[in-house]
Amino acid sequence: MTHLSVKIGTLDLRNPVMTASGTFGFGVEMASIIDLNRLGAVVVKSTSREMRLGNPTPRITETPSGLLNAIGLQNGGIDNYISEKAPFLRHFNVPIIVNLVGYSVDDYVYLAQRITAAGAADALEINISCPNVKHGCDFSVDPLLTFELIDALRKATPLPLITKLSPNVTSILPIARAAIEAGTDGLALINTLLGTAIDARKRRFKLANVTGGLSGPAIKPVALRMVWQAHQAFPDIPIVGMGGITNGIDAVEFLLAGATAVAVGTATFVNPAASLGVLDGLEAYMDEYGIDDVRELIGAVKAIDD
Amino acid sequence: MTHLSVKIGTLDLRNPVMTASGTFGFGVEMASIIDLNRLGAVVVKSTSREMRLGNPTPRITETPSGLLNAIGLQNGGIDNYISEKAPFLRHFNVPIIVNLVGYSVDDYVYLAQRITAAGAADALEINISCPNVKHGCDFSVDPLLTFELIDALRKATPLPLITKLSPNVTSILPIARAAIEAGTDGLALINTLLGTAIDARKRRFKLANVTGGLSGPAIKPVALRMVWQAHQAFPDIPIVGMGGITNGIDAVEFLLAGATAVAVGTATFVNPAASLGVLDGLEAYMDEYGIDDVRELIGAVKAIDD
Amino acid sequence: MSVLHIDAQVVDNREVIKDHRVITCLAPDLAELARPGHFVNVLASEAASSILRKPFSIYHADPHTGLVAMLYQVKGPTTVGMAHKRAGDRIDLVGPLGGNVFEPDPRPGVHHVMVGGGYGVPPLVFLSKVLGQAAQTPQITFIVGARSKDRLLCQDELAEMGVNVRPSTEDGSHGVKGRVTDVLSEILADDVAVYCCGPDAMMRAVGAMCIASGVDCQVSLEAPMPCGIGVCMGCVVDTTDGIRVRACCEGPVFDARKVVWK
Amino acid sequence: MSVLHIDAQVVDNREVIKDHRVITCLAPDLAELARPGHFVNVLASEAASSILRKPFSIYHADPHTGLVAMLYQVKGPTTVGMAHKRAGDRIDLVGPLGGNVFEPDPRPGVHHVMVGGGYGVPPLVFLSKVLGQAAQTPQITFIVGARSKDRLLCQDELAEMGVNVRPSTEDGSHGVKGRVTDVLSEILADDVAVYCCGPDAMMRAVGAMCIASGVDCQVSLEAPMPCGIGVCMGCVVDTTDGIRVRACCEGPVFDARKVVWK
Ligand SMILES: Cc1cc2nc3c(=O)[nH]c(=O)nc-3n(C[C@H](O)[C@H](O)[C@H](O)COP(=O)(O)OP(=O)(O)OC[C@H]3O[C@@H](n4cnc5c(N)ncnc54)[C@H](O)[C@@H]3O)c2cc1C
Ligand SMILES: Cc1cc2nc3c(=O)[nH]c(=O)nc-3n(C[C@H](O)[C@H](O)[C@H](O)COP(=O)(O)OP(=O)(O)OC[C@H]3O[C@@H](n4cnc5c(N)ncnc54)[C@H](O)[C@@H]3O)c2cc1C
Ligand SMILES: Cc1cc2nc3c(=O)[nH]c(=O)nc-3n(C[C@H](O)[C@H](O)[C@H](O)COP(=O)(O)O)c2cc1C
Ligand SMILES: Cc1cc2nc3c(=O)[nH]c(=O)nc-3n(C[C@H](O)[C@H](O)[C@H](O)COP(=O)(O)O)c2cc1C
Ligand code: FES
Ligand code: FES
Repeated sequence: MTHLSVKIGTLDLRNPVMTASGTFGFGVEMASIIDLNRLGAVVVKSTSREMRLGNPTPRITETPSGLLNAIGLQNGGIDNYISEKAPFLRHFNVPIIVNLVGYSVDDYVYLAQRITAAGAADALEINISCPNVKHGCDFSVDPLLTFELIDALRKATPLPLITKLSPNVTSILPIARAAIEAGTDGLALINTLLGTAIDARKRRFKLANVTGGLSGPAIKPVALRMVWQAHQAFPDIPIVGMGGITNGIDAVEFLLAGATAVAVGTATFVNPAASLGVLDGLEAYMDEYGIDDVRELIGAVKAIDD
Repeated sequence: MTHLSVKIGTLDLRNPVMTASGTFGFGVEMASIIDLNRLGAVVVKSTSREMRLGNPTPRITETPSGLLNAIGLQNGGIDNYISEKAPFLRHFNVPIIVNLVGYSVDDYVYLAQRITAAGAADALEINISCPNVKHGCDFSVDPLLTFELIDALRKATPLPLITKLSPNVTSILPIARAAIEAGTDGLALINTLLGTAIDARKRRFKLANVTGGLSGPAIKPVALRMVWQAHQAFPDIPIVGMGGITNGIDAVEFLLAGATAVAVGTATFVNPAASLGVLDGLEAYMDEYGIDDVRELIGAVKAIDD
Repeated sequence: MSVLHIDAQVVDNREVIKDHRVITCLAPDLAELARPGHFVNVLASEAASSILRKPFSIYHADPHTGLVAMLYQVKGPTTVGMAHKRAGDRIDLVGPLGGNVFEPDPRPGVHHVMVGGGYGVPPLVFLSKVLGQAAQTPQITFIVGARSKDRLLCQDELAEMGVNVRPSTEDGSHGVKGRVTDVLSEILADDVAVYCCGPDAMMRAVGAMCIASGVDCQVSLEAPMPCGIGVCMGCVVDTTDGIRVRACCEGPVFDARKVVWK
Repeated sequence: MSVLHIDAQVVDNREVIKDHRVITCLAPDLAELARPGHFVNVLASEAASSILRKPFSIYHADPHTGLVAMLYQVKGPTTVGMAHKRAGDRIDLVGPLGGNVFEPDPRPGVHHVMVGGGYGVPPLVFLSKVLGQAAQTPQITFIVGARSKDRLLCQDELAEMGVNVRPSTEDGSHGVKGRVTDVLSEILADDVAVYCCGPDAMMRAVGAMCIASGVDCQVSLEAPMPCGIGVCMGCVVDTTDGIRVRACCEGPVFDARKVVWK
């Protein structure tokens, strides 16, 4: 029997394939399209203290092999999540990871406490890295702030914490180290690369927000590099790798680079069942190469002349 | 008559389209394929003090809409450049920009002095940003080192200096500011994004060097964003924009974002005459929209609701 | 919601007017589910650098033959890819999409007025067809606008369907010289229900005219539809309730009164 | 160097053995310039996410008809794209590429021995054809290796050309059971000149055997060819001179003695 399960802190995943925050809504629409119970975990859209309308439109545009988005964290707020989304999701037998976003340490702690008290998630993903909101990056570029935030959260909740880092930094290692020292159970990387697009004919930006976050296959090389760097530096910390994962082979690449789990984002827009396709592809790969335990793949990439 | 010429410091370009270092060799092979005299400038492969063999192979691999390279600055060294390449290039009526790379301030100063003495270039591009060589990034992530380097070069040569920045930083602005304060005449951005690629079947990295630099259309959104950021912060400093430019419309986008000139890199591999195609496309755009002077486009992008 | 991901076989693909083509494919389950106002999200090709699907209204859907057709304007990567398809090729569709489609006004004897321009015409043709299948054949007027005669879509087909076609062209080369609103203004009355799909400016003008006359008007909005299934929040439109709703799920068809135009 | 960028018209495209096809296109200028060992760089499609051109040896080039053909193995984005082309479609080529191509050994009466495997066979077929056009018909032996009979390429064509075909298959299903080197070892002699193209391991073994026997051997190396025109330094190979040279410009054909195998 193929062993697919992995652990992030105390969180058990039946397989390493989860969804990427912001690309799966709150699971409600997806539940009628795919079997949520087959996923390793469902990661929901970033949730904030108050309801947010997000950025003005247009807030999405295409780029070569990529997608620029400036959604700006539109969500119904924590009350709505706890009263409406969580009860729905709890009908399924799949771990729920809530992605939290706030303006201050207080906001995050408040959100974590609410979720914990309500039993409305099995783990928390701490989004310190959204490029599409003002001050969305203060934490993600500053190791001291990151430490302070994760430390406060660590004290506020027993839920496993996964800190989601920004790729828009000179090095992710100082931020990763700060999160680890403060007690994060895992790292999620990468969030989107900051970019923009211009309509030459109109001589205007294509996004109302001017800049947006780049996702999709275009960023896969950068994401793989960062996962590998983080895994080299911190081999014991579980990493949720993401950035352009479209099929099982992409997932294997992230595992080889050092990810313990992977998340499927933009690919879900292209193929609503992409996350399950990734899982099927991973299993097919393991079958083909006679790999019994998915954990054998983690960090197993070798140099070309090794 | 359409006005296409632009200036970078004292360097006059008959039009804003140049070649990107490392994608045009030393112009020798290209001279039999396209008319070099039509270009704004020819930027040659990075040149170092000693001959370099570069990295082992494979040193190139494909990624979605992109190219990862780990050439590692293979070049014949400064003596070879001055004795063989420059005399050939001087047969043409096109400004020559030599891209310099070294391990130390001394190396760069030495190279600049040799080039200046030999009259072997019309301007220097200072490559402080190559991701494919050990210590290739020390300068590019450190404003103080950047200042020291450009300051020394400023004193060593009267040639216009264009400092080529790395995109692999939290913010390019401190580095750009340091270069400007030290007297650079222009900025070139961006160099390649650091990435990697893994062969899932072989469970090995695809590049012998493990990591490489990502170029091509995939990185255009990031490049445009950085050009725009730099132009917003330093509206008076000419910027050579590059990253995925394939056609005239792409070039217009970079000009609108704030570039004074553009460079065509990876596209030359796909279409040997890509640089001239970009120029033709830029002219066609100006005709279509009745723009008489290319300088009207520089930084002219507007917000969507402006 | 029941969303299908279909690898359909193309059975026909032909130009109807300059740069506009109709692609017909075999997709029985989709043909069964499709209602006027529904759309499908088409993938250019797995290997294309343009990765997003693009939305196309369903133009014809016949549960008996299992055929589904879309009428598309060839302009970018997806539609160029569609134009290259030949009979026998496959086309990758997700659909039917749209949480709110055209709702025929249920009042007996109501006069249904379609107002369409460009690729806004096909979903209204589909609607007219469905309405025409009612036991009591209803009164349908179809106002089609275009720049000139050669840009008018679906003329022959509408004539055959027995609807009252009222073309308008900006250059006067056919029908009324002017805009669709010039025709609509003559028709608006209490017993009218308007269904509109076309360029934003047209829908805005038609909507405003209907609101002013107290006539119900349903508009099918165009927005980028990265996912089409409600999970990306890329397609939102502002409504007069002060909220931002998803055009793919709460639309694409909206009551004109609810729309905040940009 | 005279490099053409050609939008050629496909005139034929057919399978020859499983997963291997021959595409023929009209490219008179290229047909004029092409020599055995030259290759062309093919673009999958402008809209593809795989942006690099891929190199394919010229298999046939006829200056009289203007036709040029490549034999390709369908495996990735470019070759899948090539396989979809039909007569009348266009194919985007850059070529002829290669700064050093096969040099026929000029010694009179020399015995030319081709050793090819897989898609290494086509450039040697081209070479055999060119050699066969000499006034004095030379002696040509063509050793083709494959896993099994159904993988042997160009058999009928070579037979027709009157060359001495010596197939070898690993499973013994046709010709000698074994490898090309098993056949070559019987033939090697002072009056032999070897031209080899195929998988790395084959070229390495053939090269070593020739060097040991003091026989000249030209090998056509495979390397990624991002630009094909000498400007990217992505295709370099190490030589026994201790330098790194470009396979596209200083090759793709090298004297086996110069090659440092990895
Ligand atoms: C509900 C709804 C229904 C619709 N129904 C219809 C209909 O019935 N018929 C119809 O014709 N249209 C319809 N449309 C409109 C249609 O979806 C758009 O016109 C669609 O964008 C066309 O797709 P395209 O790829 O052909 O062109 P475009 O989307 O216009 O292509 C240009 C876009 O692709 C990007 N792009 C270009 N080249 C590349 C590249 N190489 N890599 C990456 N990106 C690239 C550009 O940046 C630009 O964003 C409908 C829209 C909606 C919302
Ligand atoms: C001098 C020379 C002559 C040759 N002659 C011949 C010949 O005559 N016949 C022949 O068959 N071959 C020949 N070859 C080999 C041929 O060039 C290669 O097999 C070539 O790589 C095939 O291209 P492909 O795109 O079909 O497949 P591949 O290049 O094998 O495709 C896989 C590659 O594409 C990448 N890739 C896959 N999907 C995507 C995507 N969606 N976006 C981006 N990247 C992607 C993968 O990462 C991988 O790098 C020759 C090679 C050389 C050097
Ligand atoms: C439309 C969209 C919305 C997103 N929203 C969020 C979000 O709310 N919170 C978050 O942490 N990441 C968000 N992301 C980032 C993704 O979770 C993921 O990190 C990124 O897209 C890279 O993965 P991908 O290439 O597979 O999409 C969003 C991405 C997209 C495309
Ligand atoms: C194969 C290759 C080699 C390169 N070599 C150099 C180099 O020697 N020096 C340098 O400053 N930049 C080098 N670059 C970076 C380019 O000059 C350019 O900054 C980058 O490729 C982005 O532009 P593009 O997307 O148009 O290629 C190289 C890029 C490629 C693809
Ligand atoms: S298109 Fe994604 S939510 Fe509507
Ligand atoms: S393929 Fe670019 S130098 Fe040879």
